[in-house]
Amino acid sequence: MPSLISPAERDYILKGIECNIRADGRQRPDYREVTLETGVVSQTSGSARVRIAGGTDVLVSVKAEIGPVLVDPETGDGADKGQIICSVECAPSASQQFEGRGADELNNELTQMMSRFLSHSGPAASSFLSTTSSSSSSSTAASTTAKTTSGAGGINLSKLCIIPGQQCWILYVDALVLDYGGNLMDAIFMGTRAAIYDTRIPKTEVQDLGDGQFEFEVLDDAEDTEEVAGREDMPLCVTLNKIGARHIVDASPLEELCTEAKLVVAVNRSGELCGLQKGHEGGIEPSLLLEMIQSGKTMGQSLIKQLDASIKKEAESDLAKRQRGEPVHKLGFFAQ
Amino acid sequence: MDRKRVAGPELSVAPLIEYPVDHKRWTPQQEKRHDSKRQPEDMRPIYLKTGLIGQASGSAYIELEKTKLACGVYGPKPVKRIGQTFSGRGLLTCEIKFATFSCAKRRNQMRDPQEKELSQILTQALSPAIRLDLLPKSAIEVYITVLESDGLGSCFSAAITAASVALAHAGIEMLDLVAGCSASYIQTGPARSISSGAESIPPQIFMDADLEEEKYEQGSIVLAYMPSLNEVTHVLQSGKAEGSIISQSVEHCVEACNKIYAVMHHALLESVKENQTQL
Amino acid sequence: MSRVELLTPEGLRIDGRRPAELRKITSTTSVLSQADGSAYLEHGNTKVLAAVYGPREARRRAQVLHDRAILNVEFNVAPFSTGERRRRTKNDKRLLEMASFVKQTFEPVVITSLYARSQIDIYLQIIQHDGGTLQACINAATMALIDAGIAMTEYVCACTAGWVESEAAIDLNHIEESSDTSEVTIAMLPKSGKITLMQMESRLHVDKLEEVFTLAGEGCKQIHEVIDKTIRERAEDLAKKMQ
Amino acid sequence: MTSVADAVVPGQRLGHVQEYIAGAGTYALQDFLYASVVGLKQISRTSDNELPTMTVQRENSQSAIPEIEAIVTCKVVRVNPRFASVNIMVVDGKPCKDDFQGIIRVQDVRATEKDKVKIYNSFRPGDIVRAQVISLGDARSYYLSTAANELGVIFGTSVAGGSLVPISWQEMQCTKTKVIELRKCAKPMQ
Repeated sequence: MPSLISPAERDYILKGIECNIRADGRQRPDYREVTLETGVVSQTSGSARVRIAGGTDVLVSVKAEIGPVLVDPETGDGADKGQIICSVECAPSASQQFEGRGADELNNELTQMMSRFLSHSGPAASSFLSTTSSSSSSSTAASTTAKTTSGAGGINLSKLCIIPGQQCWILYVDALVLDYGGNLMDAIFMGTRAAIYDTRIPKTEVQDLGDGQFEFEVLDDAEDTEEVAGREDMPLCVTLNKIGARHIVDASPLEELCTEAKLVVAVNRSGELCGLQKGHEGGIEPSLLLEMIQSGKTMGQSLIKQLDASIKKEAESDLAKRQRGEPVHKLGFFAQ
Repeated sequence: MDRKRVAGPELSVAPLIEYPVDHKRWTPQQEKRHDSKRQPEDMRPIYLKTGLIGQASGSAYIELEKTKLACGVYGPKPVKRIGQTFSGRGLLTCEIKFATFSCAKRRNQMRDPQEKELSQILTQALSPAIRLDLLPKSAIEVYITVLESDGLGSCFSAAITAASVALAHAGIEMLDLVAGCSASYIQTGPARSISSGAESIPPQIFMDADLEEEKYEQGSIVLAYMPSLNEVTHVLQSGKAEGSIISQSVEHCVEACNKIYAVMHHALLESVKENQTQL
Repeated sequence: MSRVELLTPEGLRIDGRRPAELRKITSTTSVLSQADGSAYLEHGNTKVLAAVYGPREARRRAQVLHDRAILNVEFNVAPFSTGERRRRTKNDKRLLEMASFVKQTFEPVVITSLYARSQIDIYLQIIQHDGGTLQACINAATMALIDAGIAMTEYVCACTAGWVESEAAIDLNHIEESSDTSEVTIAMLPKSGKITLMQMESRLHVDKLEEVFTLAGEGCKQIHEVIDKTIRERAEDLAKKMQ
Repeated sequence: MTSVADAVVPGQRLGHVQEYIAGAGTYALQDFLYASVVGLKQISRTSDNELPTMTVQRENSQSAIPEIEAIVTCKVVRVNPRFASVNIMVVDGKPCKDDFQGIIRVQDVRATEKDKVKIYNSFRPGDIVRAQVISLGDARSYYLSTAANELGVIFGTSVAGGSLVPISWQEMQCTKTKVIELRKCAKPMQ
């Protein structure tokens, strides 16, 4: 990913966007071609891989594991809720910038943004619910995981609870950026939504041992699994980059270098805004800000429809293949 | 008998935190706030003073009733890390640190990921306002220590305001001051459930929510705004909310920032008057 | 855990392979847009992605050698790659050790004297772990270096072999690896037969070593053919595109 | 004493671009003049036909950073045949909080016979030198020059420890032992 841009190149991009033509021929509100595939990593409860034509390549995996319930000592809520713990990691192979510790800051920013949009416990979370670095991380390499309990991000967390107050399902959402081609956040969110759609959680049977003690047993036959409840109204995010007086969508690395201000708008199926975050070091007029929020919302909703359609299509074609007994061959890295 | 180690008692019980008897948990009602003196749309009174830290080039201290934080600005100074390539623009680095005693739960000494991210956001919120192009090859460092936090959103917006006043006090050339303000949406009436379509009150916007109100919030927004240039330098919204509420809260925050601008203006004039009397 | 029967009386292993049979290898090159050279390799369920940057300016001026390039290898394991999720930090001792193995393997093979005062970076990303990660990484690194057009005296092919119950077996998967069988990883230059790396962390009787060793050697040759075929195909189709 | 009334704050609108010219401490943006520092507003009328310039006299001065053509006072830290590296302590009379790194290349020591300059006969570690910034240089240090007459060593300590007094543009005498040492001296300012 280039880190410097010459003034001539910047001016070329700026003028292009003014008259609504971008370097690769797209208009301002056009997305690049996105390829998506679910179930690429077999040892996970659900996984998906998103590739944007410009080179961005993200692998998202969801693993459901059983863990203790996180209870808020004061209000006591959270006892009947599962958890989502998300973390983003940029592989050093993704770009020259991520050598050594270069990727730490970006990892942290993406992780925090992801956990804020997937739940409402963002910066306004009261202190005890704030993000805590997981215990295993050594102090220097701050491992960037963010605990979230309340599921304003759409996922119904109380369904994830096994024994209220004791055990629950913890969904570890890990995004791995394999290649950097601009517009990471959108790719990560598309991958997360597809991976959560692909996730199958084994059913659990809870036996009451009579003296208030409960015991549960996980049925591990592959067919008898449930899907994640409330997965349809998970948010999807659209990154709008303000260049000059206009704003564009799905910016390539070069366009990202000429961006004065970027606005990440997370919106869910019913049009509610689940998150808003500005980036880069420029200002936006309030009027333009509201206009960008509006266009981000509409674009996000149409993106969700197209994404759901392609996920359903792929699920149906997999099902048809399984019925015909053919092995479901995942293209993975061999898709050209 | 093991004389070296003093064994603790076999049975130990967690300390009971006795809440005062009349401690009635605040539940959100229409038009009524945690501290009843305030209306939903007005802010907590702000006490702002410059010149707190002698060593720093510029400093400021801000207090919003229970939220207290101090800010020190050092610079412009040569860029320490030689690894940096030659940069024609100044480098702004901000660092927010919650004191270990500042929140209900003790925060550890090391900076946790949330503080790292808040520092990144603060850098993005302040840099549009500073004339970094006049300071080639040099760096400005902003350090904020939160002494007491009463609501993370209000704490962060106070940090933006205090940092921008400290920068002005340090004599660094700026395009404009940056005022920060936060708001939360709290569902006071019965929630509008889409299925039953029962008519109800949409979530209400509480400006500058404190810790107690934040526990019931459905979403929150933090806005950093340059009042005289009419430009938003940062917006951070989380939690679910209708588009209409978002635009309504953006307008509310912009008005609140203009009010805060007056307080910042007064604080800086105060420091000018002080210097006059000393000369 | 109950004694898992690694070798059935008819001589078949858990995943149905014969002892001297490799897992299915599928591979492709130039998968990443930013890297100078990249390759993706699958040994059965073990999936590895390798990226090569370089030769480029060294990050730390102090390490620069005036007469040749320095090799820098970085290992990165995806948190979801193993059975239960585990986040490994950057300086996890096991990963650093594996990285130094790969570095020692390629130092004599890459003609570093051609690229004086520069640095060649090899980044290995393990996407799924089902035994034999070191061998998959070395093979993937070879393909990535070739894809990056870096001069090498020969291919480097690696293969694991071990003693499973009563027979020497090749290309052990995770279950065989973790059930205290002895296991040797060999990196070999197929044409000249030279060995650049031999790594073993368990006990093996001396006279069994000879048999395991020759079996691993054949494994390397077979792997060499598969990799060579992929690289020639990619080269031809690149040449076709250029016409 | 100017009244506090016209003390201004960054971002405060001062006037129309057509009425004033933006002086120090102010900037012009879309036909308005804004203050960029905290300080007192002053309108100075240069010559009658032009517009008056608006400046803001800043309250506490921002610690200085070296600019091109600035006269700096610095201390020699290291000397090698190609350049002398110095710590810049004062810029245009204003002290800077932390010392900036600077170097005086051998070809910038003096204006005449540039190629015959012996650096050890011009500067010694510990000398205080007045120089001029000629370029922002590279990431590490600024490039300085002592070519002009009034630039060069203004204070030095001799081998014997006494302070040195300039007796010609390239000789300085130790006050204690009267030994003459070679330096590129600055012409004493009248």
